[in-house]
Amino acid sequence: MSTRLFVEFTGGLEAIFDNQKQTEQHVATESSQTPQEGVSMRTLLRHLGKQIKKPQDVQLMLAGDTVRPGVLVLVNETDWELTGGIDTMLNDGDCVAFVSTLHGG
Amino acid sequence: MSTRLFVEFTGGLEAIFDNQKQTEQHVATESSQTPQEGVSMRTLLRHLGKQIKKPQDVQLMLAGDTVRPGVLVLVNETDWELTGGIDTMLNDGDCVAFVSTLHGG
Amino acid sequence: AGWCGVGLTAEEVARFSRPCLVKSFGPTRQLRLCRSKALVVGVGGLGSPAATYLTTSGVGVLGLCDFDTVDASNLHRQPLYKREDVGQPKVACAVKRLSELVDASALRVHKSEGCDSLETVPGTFSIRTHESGLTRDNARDVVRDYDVVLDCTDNPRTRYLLNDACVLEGKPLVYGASVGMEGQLTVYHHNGGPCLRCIFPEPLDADACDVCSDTGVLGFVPGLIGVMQAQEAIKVLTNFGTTLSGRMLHYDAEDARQFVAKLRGRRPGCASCGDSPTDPSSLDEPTAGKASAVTASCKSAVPSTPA
Amino acid sequence: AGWCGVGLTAEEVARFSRPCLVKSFGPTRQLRLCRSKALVVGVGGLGSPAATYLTTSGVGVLGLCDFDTVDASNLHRQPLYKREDVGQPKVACAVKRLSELVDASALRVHKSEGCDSLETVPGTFSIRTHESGLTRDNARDVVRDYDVVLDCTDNPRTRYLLNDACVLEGKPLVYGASVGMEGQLTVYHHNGGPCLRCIFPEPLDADACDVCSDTGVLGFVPGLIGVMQAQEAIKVLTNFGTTLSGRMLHYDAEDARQFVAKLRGRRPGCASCGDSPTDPSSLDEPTAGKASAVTASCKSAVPSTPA
Ligand SMILES: [Zn+2]
Ligand SMILES: [Zn+2]
Repeated sequence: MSTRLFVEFTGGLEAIFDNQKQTEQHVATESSQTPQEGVSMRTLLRHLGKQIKKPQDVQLMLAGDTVRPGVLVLVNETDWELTGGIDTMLNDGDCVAFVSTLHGG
Repeated sequence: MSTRLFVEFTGGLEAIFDNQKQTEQHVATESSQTPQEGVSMRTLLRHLGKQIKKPQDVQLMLAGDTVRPGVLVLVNETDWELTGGIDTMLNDGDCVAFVSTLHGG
Repeated sequence: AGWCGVGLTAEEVARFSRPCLVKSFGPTRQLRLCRSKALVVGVGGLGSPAATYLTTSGVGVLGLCDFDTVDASNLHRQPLYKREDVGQPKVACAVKRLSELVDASALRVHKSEGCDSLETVPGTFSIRTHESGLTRDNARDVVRDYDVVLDCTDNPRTRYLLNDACVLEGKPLVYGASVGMEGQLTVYHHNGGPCLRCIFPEPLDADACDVCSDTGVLGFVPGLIGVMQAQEAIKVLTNFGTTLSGRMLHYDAEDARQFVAKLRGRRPGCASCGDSPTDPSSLDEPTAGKASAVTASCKSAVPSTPA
Repeated sequence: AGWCGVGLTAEEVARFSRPCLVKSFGPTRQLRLCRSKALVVGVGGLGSPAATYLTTSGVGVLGLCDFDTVDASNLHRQPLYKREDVGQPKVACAVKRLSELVDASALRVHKSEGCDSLETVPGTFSIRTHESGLTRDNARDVVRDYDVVLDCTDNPRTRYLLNDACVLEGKPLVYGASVGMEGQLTVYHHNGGPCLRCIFPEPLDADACDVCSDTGVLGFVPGLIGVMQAQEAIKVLTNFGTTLSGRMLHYDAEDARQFVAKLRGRRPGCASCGDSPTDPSSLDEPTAGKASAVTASCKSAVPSTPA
């Protein structure tokens, strides 16, 4: 079983993922979860981490088992701090965006 | 039975509806339709027409049994010419927007 | 520095280093922009920022078409004009300001009522003025020499005339409009997409409207839409990104929210771009005389003919 | 004409008739705007259009804070500046241009390094200059006299310093930023909403970033965001509509698409606006000297400390 998610990268993060700004991700449900429960943001981050080809790119988006400071995570256009953070459960069709903060003027 | 729709008015059309730009409409399913079929755009237009309080305002949005020229109708952010026009069937949660064309510069 | 290799002059390299650094844009697209021609019709609330950003971004030839003079009530939304420009022709005042933004030695100003073709010359910036405004008699000639046209006008009749002229001459048209707190933007007649008449077949009769004099506009709304018109024109000229052809952007400043709607395709029965177009001489003549921005921005006009 | 009754001068009525005609804005809000004070920090790609539209829209006192001089590579996105301004201080050049937009007899220019309070005077437009730029020593003094502050700077350290000063002085902060084809906009520390440090607790170490010199920007992107910063500032000043407090707008010019995200609320543990704020003197000092726009616009910097 897998969960289908729309995952978006902005602010330069798309460079890590073959310059694709909007992607569709099929994330395998982990054994401890029933299909109805979907997948967690933690699982999605692990899934995305495996797709980063250059090891030096990992730190541009991830730090430890979460995202690095300066990257805002949105679940269905809502700050993940309001949806449960890394434990947020995602279901088929959900949208996740990784927004890198911009500073240029 | 009724269908719950999000209906938006722009470009001055909101003035006809108590200056509400975003409204929620509960439209009764007509007898000839089963609840699963939802309601048609034709039914929604009739439903909205009844809410226009001043008779002289009707022509700002409607002409005969359809919308007047210069008003673009969007069903879920898509031109209703692509979704079936006045016969488009709407279901619970659908969004309909009436966009009045602007000419100012 | 290596960008001179693609054909940019040394002055252009210094000036446009930042857009050249954007990987997906780069020096090749900047060069293409520097060698292209854009026409701004209507140099008011929309045309001020559109003409400004086209100039600073480096378009090679900029056409300015407007018959109007500067009014005190324009100043709040038309930052091309100084307080002392009130009463003067807009196009002449715009040329004065835009000339200041570029290298004086590279500047060339052309007066033109005709359709003679201008070459873009490396390292130069040409402004061509069309001070009679757009009429049924000159419309096709005015648009003929440009690669893209920006509709920055303020009344339906001129907008339909410009649409028809652009279709006949095969020019993409970047349409912008604003009233009150709201703005709209799309690209017509581009890449097989619809034209204005495909979506709205006939202009409304603005004269039948009695609420127009109640309508105003906040200055930053045409400011925003005008900058975005320059953006879409530059995308058309450089074949960059995804333009708003076949999509209409609607913006409401009151809550800073926009949506982009998917539009119908080109309509085979369209009187302008359809398979059997109507003789354009039977189409509308723009309102004669001075069109008031307020009258022209009528947004709830009663149609002259029923649907 | 009847609008003089609310307190607008005759000149203001002539100039601002169009915004006064917008029913939901009207003469009362226009008057409030004419008697309010806004500070633009950073008069570059964002600050050029922001300062321009604040001026033409009629703000009573406009503060301009920047230590930088005009560079040739600025011109493509900073239309306040003429070609001949290259090498001159930005603030002085901006004053020259903005002065042309208003009635000369109404204009007052103040040089200021301190925090003395300026009254808005009916019928006048005051510009106050802060030509030393923003430093840890002057930041609170610089922002103290204004009703709203616009962050139009180009580097993380100045942005955090400005955020902290605005929190300490109780000022709403309109944050804009742009890189490449993308822009961001929000309102911090307003109506109980979050501040910059509530969302991003610490600045990144831009120096650790090695891809910055590859990054550029297209001129219309800061153009668009800067106009929207003026819009949000005017909404804050006039208590109009729904500001972007608690929401962040992200714009991508490549496909003309934006989204507006709902942000977390004020964070009680925030070092700046939280219940037990940290001593601000321990917070960051902005990068000394001339911050390059390119270096500062680093968008994929490695954090100096792990999360
Ligand atoms: Zn057509
Ligand atoms: Zn905070």
